[in-house]
Parts: sequence; C-alpha cells; structure tokens
Amino acid sequence: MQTNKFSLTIPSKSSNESFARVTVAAFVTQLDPTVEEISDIKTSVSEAVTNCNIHAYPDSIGKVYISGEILEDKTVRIKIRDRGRGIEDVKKAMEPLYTTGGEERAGLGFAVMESMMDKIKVTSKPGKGTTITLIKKINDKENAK
Amino acid sequence: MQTNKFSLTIPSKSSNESFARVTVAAFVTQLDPTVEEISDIKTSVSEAVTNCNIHAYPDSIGKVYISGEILEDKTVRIKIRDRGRGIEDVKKAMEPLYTTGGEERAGLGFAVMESMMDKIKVTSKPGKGTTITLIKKINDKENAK
Amino acid sequence: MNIKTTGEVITVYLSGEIDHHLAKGMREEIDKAIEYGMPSLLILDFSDVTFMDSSGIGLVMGRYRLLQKTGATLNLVNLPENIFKIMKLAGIERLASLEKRS
Amino acid sequence: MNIKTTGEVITVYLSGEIDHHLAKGMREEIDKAIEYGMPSLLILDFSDVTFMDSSGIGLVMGRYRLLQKTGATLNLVNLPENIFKIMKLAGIERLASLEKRS
Ligand SMILES: Nc1ncnc2c1ncn2[C@@H]1O[C@H](COP(=O)(O)OP(=O)(O)O)[C@@H](O)[C@H]1O
Ligand SMILES: Nc1ncnc2c1ncn2[C@@H]1O[C@H](COP(=O)(O)OP(=O)(O)O)[C@@H](O)[C@H]1O
Repeated sequence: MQTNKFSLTIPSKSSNESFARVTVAAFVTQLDPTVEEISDIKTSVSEAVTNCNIHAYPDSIGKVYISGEILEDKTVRIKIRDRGRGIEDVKKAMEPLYTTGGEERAGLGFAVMESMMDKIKVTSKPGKGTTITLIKKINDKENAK
Repeated sequence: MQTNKFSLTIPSKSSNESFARVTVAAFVTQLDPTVEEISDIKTSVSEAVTNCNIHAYPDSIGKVYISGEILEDKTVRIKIRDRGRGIEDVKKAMEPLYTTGGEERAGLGFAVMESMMDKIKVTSKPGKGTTITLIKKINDKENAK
Repeated sequence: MNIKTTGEVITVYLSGEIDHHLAKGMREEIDKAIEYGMPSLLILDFSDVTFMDSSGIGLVMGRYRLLQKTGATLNLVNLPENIFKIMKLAGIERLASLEKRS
Repeated sequence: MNIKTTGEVITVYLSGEIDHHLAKGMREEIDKAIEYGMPSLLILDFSDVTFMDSSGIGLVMGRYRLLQKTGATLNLVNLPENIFKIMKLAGIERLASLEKRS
C-alpha cells in the first residue's frame, strides 16, 4: 500500500458539512473499511467541521482546511483546521456536555470524536484558530471483530 | 442560492481518479442535478484528472489541483490544473483521436469533455503545466427534457 | 420528514441526514407540531435516517426539554445501530426510551 | 469481472467502474482469455458497469484490434444509457455491434 493524501479547502457553510464527510469517506474507501468504520469517520468529521462553522466563525464565513493522509499500517490521519476564534481552555472544551453553543448544542462533539477515533488531538490558539487531528486504524476485514 | 466553492489537491495517482470524480459529484449535488448531469460531470472530471496522471506527469507523481465553484444561475465551474509537461499545440491535442498516450488511449478525452460540458477551456504552457476549465449549467429538474 | 398526529400521540418520521445544517428545519417543524398538538407522547422514528451526528443529540434533548413543560413522554424508535451507539454515549436512555431498529 | 467461454464464444461480464486506473487489470485478464481461447466471437457485457470514461473506449478499441488478427467479431451488450452515449461519440458502432441495456 503506497501512501496517499489530499487537502481540501471549503468555506464554513453549514451546507458543506455533508460535502466534507462524503469527501473524507470517499478518500478512506481505498483502505476498504467496514460500514461501521466509515460511519465513525463520517460522524467525527461532521463534528469537527460543524464546530468550525458554529464556534470558530460564529458571525462570518471563514475557510475550513481539511486534509487526509494514509499512514503505514492502514491508518488514516485527518486534520480539520480553521483560522477562527480559537479555544481558551481546550481541556474544559473537551469535557462532555460542555458547550458555548446554546440550547440546541449537546456539547458532545469532542466526546463523539473520542469514542469513534483511535486518537484525537486538539491544538488551539485564541484568536488564531484550531486544529483537530483524528487518527484511526482501519482493520483488515478478516481480522475485524 | 448562495455561491459556494472548494479546492482540492491530490497526488497524480491513478487510484485518485475515482476519488476526484466522487468529490466533484458530491459538491455538485447541492444544485440538485439529474442523474445524467452528474454522470456527464463525473466522466469529464475523470478525463481531465486521468490526463494529468498519464500525460502531465508521465514518469513521476505530481500534484493535481481541482477546484469547483457554483456561479450564478445554477452553473458550476470546475478547474483541473497541473504543473506538468504542458501541451505544445492545444488545438491539435483537442482533435478527436489524437493521442500521445499509445495503444490503449483512444485520444477522445477532450472530445468527451466537449460533448458533455457546456463549455471547456484549455490553457497550457509547455514545461509549466495545463489548466482545464469545465463549465456546465445544471437545469432545474422541472425544465429538463 | 413526516408527522402524524393520532389523539395525544405525535409520531415524527425523521428521514435523511441529521446534521447541524439539516437539524434546524426539522426542529422548527417538530416544535410547531408539539405546540399545536400538545401531545402526551412524542415518538421519533429513525427508520429512514441515514446519518446522525451530535446535532441529533441536541435535537432530541431540546425536544425533551420542551415536552417536560407539560410532563409528556418521549420515545425513540427504530434506531439504526450507529445512531443507537451515539444515543447511548449521550445517555439519552435517562430521558427517553430507546428501541433499536429490528 | 467474470469470463465465460462456451465453444468459440467468450463472454466477459465487466463490472464496477472502468477508468484508467481499473482498465489495466481488466485488459490483462481479457487478453489472457483471448489468447488462450482463440474465440470467433467476443461479447463484452456491460450490465454491471457503473461508470466508464474514454479509458473504456481504449479498452474496446484495443480488444477490437487484437480480434482483427484472427478475423473474430466483437459484440457489446447491455450498455447503460450513458455508456452507450460515449460509445456512439467514439463511433464504436463501426467496429462492433452495440446493444443497449433493456
Ligand atoms: N473549532 C472550534 N473553534 C472554537 N471553539 C470550538 C471549536 N470546536 C469546539 N469549540 C468549543 O468547544 C466546545 C465544545 O465542543 P463540542 O464538544 O464539539 O460540543 P458542541 O459543538 O455541541 O458545543 C464548543 O461549545 C466551543 O466552545
Ligand atoms: N494535462 C495534460 N498535460 C499534458 N498533455 C496533455 C494533457 N491533457 C491532454 N494532453 C495531450 O492531449 C492529448 C489528447 O488528450 P485526450 O483527448 O484526453 O486523449 P488521450 O488522453 O486518450 O490521449 C494527449 O494524448 C496528450 O498528448
């Protein structure tokens, strides 16, 4: 398996949440993932991109940068980056149920990403932006539970 | 309809031909195209990206830049750009059946793009690269033949 | 999405993808039906839902809060496996009954 | 992809997407079958083909040239509408008989 990668830039419009997750899913297809693995990845990408749309750029349209990379050993690394508001206290932001998004947000975006990915990394600088790194190993179908 | 756009960068690997056309198709979905319109767009993108893989970077892996933009009036503009070998004589390259790709190429990539898109534009500089611009208006379904 | 009212029971047949972009329209329609119908039971049917992220959790929690004002009950039925997983992660079973897609 | 040989007739059931990336493998398998089977008729069945670009035209023309060496015939059957369109654009009907998917 040769390595492969892509980078995608889109405006922070809510209608692009679907486009972003379909694109990442299409990229991951080359690793022949299970339906469950694809679903986990789509959901996590949707969470991260939605956060850019709602939290990073609350009052304007900014750019969202998505990249994907196939690492060795059937592992995929996806980065979702914005140049938006940033997060003051990352540890607190990642706590389940914590949200600054009001009534209709559950505050579970990070919890969902953590439960569905093998690893997630969040780096952020207030006023500069946030980068979410999602890592997941795609298991060979024969070895899947 | 607000305007929207994306830009995607991928290495010139033949396995990415499918990824490229699926991504563009997912982007165009927001205009609610017919099955035939989506098929025409996927085919044309596949032609242009394949040309980058085969002709622009014959002996190496280079970058392929794809962008899409929704213009007014449900029109989509897709650009496929490479920094590869370039085309000496664009007019000749666009003639049906002309190919420098050997036995298994039909020399019909440009002819297919021309028949399926409303407009195609090719700009190229030998040694610098090539840009293909594809334009297609998506008709409202009610008005489709 | 389709909404059916039978006596004091409102059943909402959700469909398609539930994300932040699409949740807003669903929320508005459901809330209109609740306000108008004053149900004692709201059933959200997930049979035709093809995708859901935590925006769907927000949608469920928000409707739960609305129903609480009148003491009405919330049931989630026909949950696909992956959506059931997210509901459990959110602890929704403490607010509503959950039933998997059979 | 599936290949069936019956007497002097080889039928190739193509499937999936035919693009530059995937055409190579198909070409090699088909050519092996032609070399081994020496057919008087090759049928390419497009029933299960979900996508094709001009790489598929190259695939058809290449096999046509190979068959010409022995004077064999080429039939393309069960062509989906969009693939039929590309075949016509390429003038394949001058090399092989074309039959749309019914
Ligand atoms: N890209 C981002 N830019 C700025 N703030 C963010 C970003 N992503 C998350 N946050 C902050 O972290 C909080 C928790 O996020 P999350 O767990 O996804 O839940 P929710 O999106 O429902 O609020 C958000 O409410 C917000 O304050
Ligand atoms: N991106 C490109 N870079 C360099 N040369 C190109 C590019 N695209 C097309 N060409 C040239 O134009 C010719 C005709 O292209 P096309 O009509 O797509 O047919 P084919 O790909 O089957 O050769 C190619 O054989 C090649 O010489």
